[in-house]
Amino acid sequence: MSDPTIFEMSSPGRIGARFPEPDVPLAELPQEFLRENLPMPELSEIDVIRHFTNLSRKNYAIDVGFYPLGSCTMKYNPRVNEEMARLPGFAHTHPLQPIETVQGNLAMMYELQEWLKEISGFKAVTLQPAAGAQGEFTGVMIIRAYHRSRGDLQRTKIIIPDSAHGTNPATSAMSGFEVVPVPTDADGNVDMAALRAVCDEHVAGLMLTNPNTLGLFDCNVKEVVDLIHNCGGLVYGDGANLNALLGIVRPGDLGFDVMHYNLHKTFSTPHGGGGPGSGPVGVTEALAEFLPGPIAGIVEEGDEEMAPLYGWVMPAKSIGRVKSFFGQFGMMVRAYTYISMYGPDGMRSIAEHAVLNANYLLARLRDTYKVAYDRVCMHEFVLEGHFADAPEIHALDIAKRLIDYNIHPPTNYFPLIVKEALMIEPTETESKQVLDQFAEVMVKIAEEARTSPELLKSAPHNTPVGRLDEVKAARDLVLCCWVPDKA
Amino acid sequence: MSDPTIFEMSSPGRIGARFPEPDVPLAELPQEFLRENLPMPELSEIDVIRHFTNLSRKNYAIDVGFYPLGSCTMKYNPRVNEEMARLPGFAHTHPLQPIETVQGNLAMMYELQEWLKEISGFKAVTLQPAAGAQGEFTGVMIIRAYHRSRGDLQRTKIIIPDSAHGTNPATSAMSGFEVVPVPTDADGNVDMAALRAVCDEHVAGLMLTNPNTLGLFDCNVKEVVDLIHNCGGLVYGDGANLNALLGIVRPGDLGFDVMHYNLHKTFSTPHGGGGPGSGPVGVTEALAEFLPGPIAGIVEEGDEEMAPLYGWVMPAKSIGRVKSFFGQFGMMVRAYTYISMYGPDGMRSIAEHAVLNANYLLARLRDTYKVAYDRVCMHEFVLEGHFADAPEIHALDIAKRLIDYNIHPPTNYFPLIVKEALMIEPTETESKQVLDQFAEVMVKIAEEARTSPELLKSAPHNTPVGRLDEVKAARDLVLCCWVPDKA
Amino acid sequence: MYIPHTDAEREAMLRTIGVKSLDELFQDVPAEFRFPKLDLPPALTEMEAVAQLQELAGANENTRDLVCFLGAGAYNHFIPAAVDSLLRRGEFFTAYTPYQPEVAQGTLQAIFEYQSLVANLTGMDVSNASHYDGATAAAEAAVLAYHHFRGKRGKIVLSPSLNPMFRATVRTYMDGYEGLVLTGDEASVDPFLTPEDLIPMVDQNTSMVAVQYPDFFGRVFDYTALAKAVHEAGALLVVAVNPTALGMLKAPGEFGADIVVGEGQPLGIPMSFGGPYLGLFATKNDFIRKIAGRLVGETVDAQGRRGYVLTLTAREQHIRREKATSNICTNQGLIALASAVYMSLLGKHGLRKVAELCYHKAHYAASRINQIEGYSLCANAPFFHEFVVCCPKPVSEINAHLLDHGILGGYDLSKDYPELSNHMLLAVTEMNSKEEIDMLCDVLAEVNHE
Amino acid sequence: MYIPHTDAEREAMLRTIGVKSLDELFQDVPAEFRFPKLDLPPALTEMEAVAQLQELAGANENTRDLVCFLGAGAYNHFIPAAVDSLLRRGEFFTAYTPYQPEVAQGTLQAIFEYQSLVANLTGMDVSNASHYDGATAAAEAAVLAYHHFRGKRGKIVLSPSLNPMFRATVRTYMDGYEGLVLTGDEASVDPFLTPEDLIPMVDQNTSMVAVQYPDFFGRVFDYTALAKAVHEAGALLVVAVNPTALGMLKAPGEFGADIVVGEGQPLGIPMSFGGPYLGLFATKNDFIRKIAGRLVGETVDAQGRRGYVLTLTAREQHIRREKATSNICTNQGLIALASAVYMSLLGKHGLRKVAELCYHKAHYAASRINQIEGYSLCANAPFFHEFVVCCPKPVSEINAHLLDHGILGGYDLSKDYPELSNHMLLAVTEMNSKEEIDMLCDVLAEVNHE
Repeated sequence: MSDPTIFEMSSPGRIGARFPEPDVPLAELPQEFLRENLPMPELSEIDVIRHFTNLSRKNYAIDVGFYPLGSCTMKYNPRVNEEMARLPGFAHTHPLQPIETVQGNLAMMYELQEWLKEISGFKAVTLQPAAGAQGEFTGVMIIRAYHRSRGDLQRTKIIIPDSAHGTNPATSAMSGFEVVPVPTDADGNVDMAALRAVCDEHVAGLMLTNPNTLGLFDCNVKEVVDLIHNCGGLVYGDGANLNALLGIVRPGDLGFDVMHYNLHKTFSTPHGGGGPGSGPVGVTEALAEFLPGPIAGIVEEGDEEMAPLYGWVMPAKSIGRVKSFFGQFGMMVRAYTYISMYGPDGMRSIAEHAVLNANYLLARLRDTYKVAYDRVCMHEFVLEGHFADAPEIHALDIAKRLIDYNIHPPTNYFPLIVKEALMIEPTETESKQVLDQFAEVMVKIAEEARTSPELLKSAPHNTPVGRLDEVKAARDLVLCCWVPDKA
Repeated sequence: MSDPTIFEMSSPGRIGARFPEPDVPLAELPQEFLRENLPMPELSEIDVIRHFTNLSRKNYAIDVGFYPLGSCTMKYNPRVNEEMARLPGFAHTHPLQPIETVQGNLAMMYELQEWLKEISGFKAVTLQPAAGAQGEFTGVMIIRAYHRSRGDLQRTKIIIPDSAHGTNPATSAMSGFEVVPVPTDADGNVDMAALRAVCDEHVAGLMLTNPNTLGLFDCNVKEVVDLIHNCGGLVYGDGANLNALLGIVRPGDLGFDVMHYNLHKTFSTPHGGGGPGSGPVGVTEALAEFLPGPIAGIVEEGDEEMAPLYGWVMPAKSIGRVKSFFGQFGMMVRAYTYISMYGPDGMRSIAEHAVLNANYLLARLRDTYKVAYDRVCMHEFVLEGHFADAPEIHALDIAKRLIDYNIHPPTNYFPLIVKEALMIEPTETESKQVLDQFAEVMVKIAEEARTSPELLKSAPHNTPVGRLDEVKAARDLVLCCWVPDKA
Repeated sequence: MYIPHTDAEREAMLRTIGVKSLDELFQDVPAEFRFPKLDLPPALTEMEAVAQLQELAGANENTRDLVCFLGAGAYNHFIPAAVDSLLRRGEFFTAYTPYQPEVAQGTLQAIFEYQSLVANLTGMDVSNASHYDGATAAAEAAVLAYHHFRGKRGKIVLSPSLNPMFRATVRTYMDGYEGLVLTGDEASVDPFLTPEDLIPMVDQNTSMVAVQYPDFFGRVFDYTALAKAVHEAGALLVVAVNPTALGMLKAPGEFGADIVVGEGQPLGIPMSFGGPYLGLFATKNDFIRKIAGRLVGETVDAQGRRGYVLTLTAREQHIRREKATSNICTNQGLIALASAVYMSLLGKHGLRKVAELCYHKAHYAASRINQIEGYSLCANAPFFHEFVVCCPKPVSEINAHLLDHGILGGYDLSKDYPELSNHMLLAVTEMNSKEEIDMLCDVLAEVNHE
Repeated sequence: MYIPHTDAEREAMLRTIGVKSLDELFQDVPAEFRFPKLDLPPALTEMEAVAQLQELAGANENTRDLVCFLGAGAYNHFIPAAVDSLLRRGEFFTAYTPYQPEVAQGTLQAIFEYQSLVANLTGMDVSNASHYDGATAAAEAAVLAYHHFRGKRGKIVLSPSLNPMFRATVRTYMDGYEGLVLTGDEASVDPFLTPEDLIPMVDQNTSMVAVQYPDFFGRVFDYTALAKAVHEAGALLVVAVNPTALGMLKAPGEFGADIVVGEGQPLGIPMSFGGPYLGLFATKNDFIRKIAGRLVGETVDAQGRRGYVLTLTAREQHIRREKATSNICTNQGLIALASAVYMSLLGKHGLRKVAELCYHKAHYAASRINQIEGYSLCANAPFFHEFVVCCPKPVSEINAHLLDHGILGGYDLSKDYPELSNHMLLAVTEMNSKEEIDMLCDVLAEVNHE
């Protein structure tokens, strides 16, 4: 059943939140600047609460059930993190307050930077980027600034394996680079021969997702990094899959030069139905001076008696700002809380159990679904969502049928290099019981694909709406509610 | 679909919330007192969050839609009240703290007492009772104590009209009184002749619900009160229906001697799926010394420079405690916030719109459903849920069919004096749009009762479970989860 | 203000009703009392109300800022954030009592699980859906016992080491029952008596004996002998528990309790200046049909799907009316839910752990205080997380000094037991660090030397 | 720790996989770097973490305790409790981007409504689903303008009274586009120039002109003449708005804006030390297919039921890859929801009311400050709720003094405009009482006399 929109619910003259009358003498209003019409809804508080409560009930979420969306790391979002971000001391500080009045914020950011450095082996971190994609952009701009600062202006190409995330080519392009793809070999690693063939003095860098979007750790990673370094390029690590590496290996140790973190994946800040994310960037010593800023730093060293004074530091050759202020501060509080509750052994345990869960599911599903690259996987793996003996069934049908079993579909049709891809990432916070149930449902659906394919084709069956007409949506564009005032 | 219980979900060895190791030297444990078995569930935080989130999604609530449950005053529960009750200054105070450290709490309680007195015309108020039923008990015990204090020991009867709430007779009985019922006259008022007939020197008091459970204001209220007073009895007012009287008339002005308030009805503290309620009691001057205590009072008067010092006062001839500490403090914060946002005119507006809404619905449904006592009603009214030309349909079927339209059923089969009663209380926070929708559905259901009665008999259709076997529940009593450990 | 009506809507509605004004709807109300002018402060907007409430709350000193060693019936425990996060779900807190089970399975299953958790924690067969608090649960136990013997047993024995507020509430509740004697806690009785000292008070006229575990002074006793004596007299043993202690201590069911009551506040409920709290109430199977308050039972629908309903409602006041033995209807639903979430989160491991932390920290504190000149422990039994200290000065004086150091001192026992002047009841929980305990000791020592 | 595995479960899973230990799963990782020892502090339990975070938060002075007159891009507004109460619903905050519309209609309809609210507030045809913040929205506008002219117009004019952080972010974003010139805000330009002063900079090579409304100094201008000039040159006018001001001021759509961007933080988002905030982005219909970021559109399912989907996804990076003009995927979903709830709650009436309260209070403050010896207003245009004061001393000195009185003073404009030493930018909102404003004036007067 469709809920009316807030505009359809609006009743002229209805008043929701009220405000006090002015306690100051009234000033004359600037008549020539006043708007005549403010076509906004008129609702009471109960209207608003009911409306959005009922909308929320149409959503699937981690809190509702299993959400094995590949590459999205839909792990449990701890409730204490939410409380901490709402502490008045954090939530009600203005970003331009004098540093003396926000030492708690600065100390937290400074420590988080230190921790992110330690976790991934980098020498400097900026917390400013707003999301993973902006972290990528930041990283690529840093690569650009690095070459430029050396007068090395011929480097116009960025190499991107076809197993990388889709943002990588977009990022390189918007940063003014030409994108050079390289294929994946039969084992799911970067095709070394192809890579060698494109390595030359025009290479600014390589963007490597490792583990890649097949969920595989590239066995040649050191060789790949060396190749790029040897031709004068830098290696960018896509940190979206960092969850698999915590305490297992540090990208900085492997020779990566720059990497973004997704606090909203690896460090469990909630995805919020599409953000806010948070995409800090870590770099080597050589790249530190290019980071966007300001960055939290120690501006007066402390001693035994006095805590250090934290303040803002601007890197010498910074690429500039990538957004206002210092980043998604509220997300940093959550990530800080999260990391502090895991500690060093906990970090490793996260990756171990994320990988354990993925391999366990892979083992349970291997006989039922074709596995594109069948080897020990990391935190996720990719199945092929089709069956020779049920040709009309596609990955999409399997995905939609999962909804009938109250399970969120895996990422589908990505990565593009696998036919009818179903990309499954269980994360470490799911229990064996949940995985077992998922495996059983997946096996059952494979059976249904043969015995009652119409069940899959017409799925989902119990949702507020069925499969939606996306063509119509794009053709008869309706991007705003019908507004009574305007009609 | 049935959700597993927390015991069924339990996995031996799984750990949810963790606690630090002791930072003190360990003491020897008292071996002889230690339990061997602690058969409690073993779950992770995600298990718990998902489980209770999914359970909540099986509930109807004010936040989800219209909840016209007669006599329950299911009005909107403002969100700011929830925030205020959670302010650390309130939520984290210990009830036995020295009064100097809790002046905010005491001032709030003192003011709330004053406001409740003003709203209903009483001279003293205790906030201690935990819920309406306990308020009733308190009130009746005060009546008892009053007569006893005068040596008037012959008063063993409490008169209760048959239009009263069901708790009234139970309360009188548990307080050691004999219950004398009086009937309702043809207009829905107390039958005066019958009342006169039972008024004698054995009457301790009368318990009057006004407006009564038919939603009618008793036209003879003054006469009723005078009759009882004249025979030496006291009049107890059931405050459950106070919402209709706010700013309209004060029970104290009408001569009531004692009354309880339901903060969780009239003053919008949330019902919580069955509590906590809060049932303060107001009394006349003559009864003030019998109130349970302690009560918030001024122990040192203030002046222009100094705020008064608030503290605890124990009424001289108190009936004693009815519970630990001072009452449902968190509910008081909510009610205080609520009253402060309405003010004197707002109070009247609440009652006016509650009564407007009820009469509007009555007007819209009068032609479709039989109205037991058809006159201007107060905040609620009672329909008869049956049709001569659809004899198999009962009030229950209409109630269950409403669920299919995403509306909560009215109270049904109460009051007992109306056949197939459907008792409808819309409250003032519902808009005309919501009422119109309800009226249309009610008319439609009346039509369905004739055209497709099976739709009503088999309702509800889209709930997690259908009508449940209550006989089995009472016969094969299962009051606890199956516990693996114990099995 | 949360009234949605616009002027136009109000007019239209009045027209439908057939009246000209709102005033016309109130003709039945005696004219001389109609529309009183209320002397209330003018209405505030949300913004102003928030400011005012923040000011009131800010006028308190709270236990996030103070170091708290105060217990005596309300305890400062850690509450995981997940508890409140679930309570904030509108489907839980804005629902009514689950009278329509098809749209209330959430509340019903949660209460069913609460009942199971309480039954398991206490070692009893069955729990109800909650009472208002520990004191009223104790009172309802007395009512049950009274009716169990059809009013023929006229004596109730209350241990003096049962929480004084519980005893006061029992007295109020039982005041309507003519001829009933409540005894055992007279001023002449030694407050520190042992369970065995109660045995001589039990006779064939006794309906119940009520004790506390750990008792009001924090002491832990084995009630086996008392239970045997009570049962031999045909009476019921009622045990008021601290649920935190049951994380490590034997369940009352193991030593023969017939009814277990208790204050559930330690199970994840904020202290909130004394309420809302939670009345635990669990019994043996024998008493199921005599329990007051709601019960949720498991059953099935026509398709055989498992579901939950309020059951045995024939006991309740809205059906039995004047035959009912209790008038309770609204109970502590949301608070019971909070405790169910808390117990589920902590589980077998966490409940034990918290109990042990309380135990170790309290014992560390007690042993250190016992070494301070002028102070000594004065109840010689094993204790859990509360203990009585004999002080060199009146407790109020010591507490004033502690408060100057940001410490909320213990409970002044002379308020309830006049003979126990200079006796302080201290509570220590997992929230108290060693540093805080050491600070308490330092200040106590200092007070003595002033 | 939120890992649920028990030892037994882990063993069983390893057996199913066919390996003996967890370590065996990591054979592909170069051995010399495998399992580094991480130098992180030991794990805390929730109770300890809460204590630590409370200590950090407590080390800040926050705007609940301080009186705040600081704005300059982040504003202290009242947020009704209903906003956060809805954000706390797990179905909203623990959901992913709505890629599976059948189980994401909640998020999708909410974003659709957000788009509608923003379009109506700004007077534009269409809004996207949000950008990261105002600054990045401004940068995305520059990217759009660049591509709109297929890179053939090499000049972007940025008003010096456009928020300096917005300008800085635009510069970073456009750095990859060779040969592009960003001009208008050079140090040589008068920061207080009027819109008309920008007209001579606009030519046929200009892709866009970006101004702010009210501008960074709080001034309100009519941009009609500028819009006309910009459009005559074939360029686009980009207007960065403060959404609070649009509660009373003419919508940019009315005076010819092609793209409206803005910082949405004032719409019910806590200041939270600068983030997460909300990038408003709305355009005329002409640019729909060039907008970066997500768009939600209305459609139907096979049964004709109305529903919502992400639409025009062919523009997005995961499909266009290197052909995409933006790489944005995650945006500010939950914050956009917060603003939608805020705008719905306040509605037509409340949005206007808040705007007027800000206006009146700011004007009262300005007129009072203007009367204080040594202080004067120094930008002569009408203003909304921010204004520039010329001070008798360096702003940092005055602010230190204000802070001693619990007042968070205005923004020191010399940080961005070296020529504006002793210039303070003050913001006044509905949160500031007359009493607070009077106190500010008293302290300002006092500073001058020291």
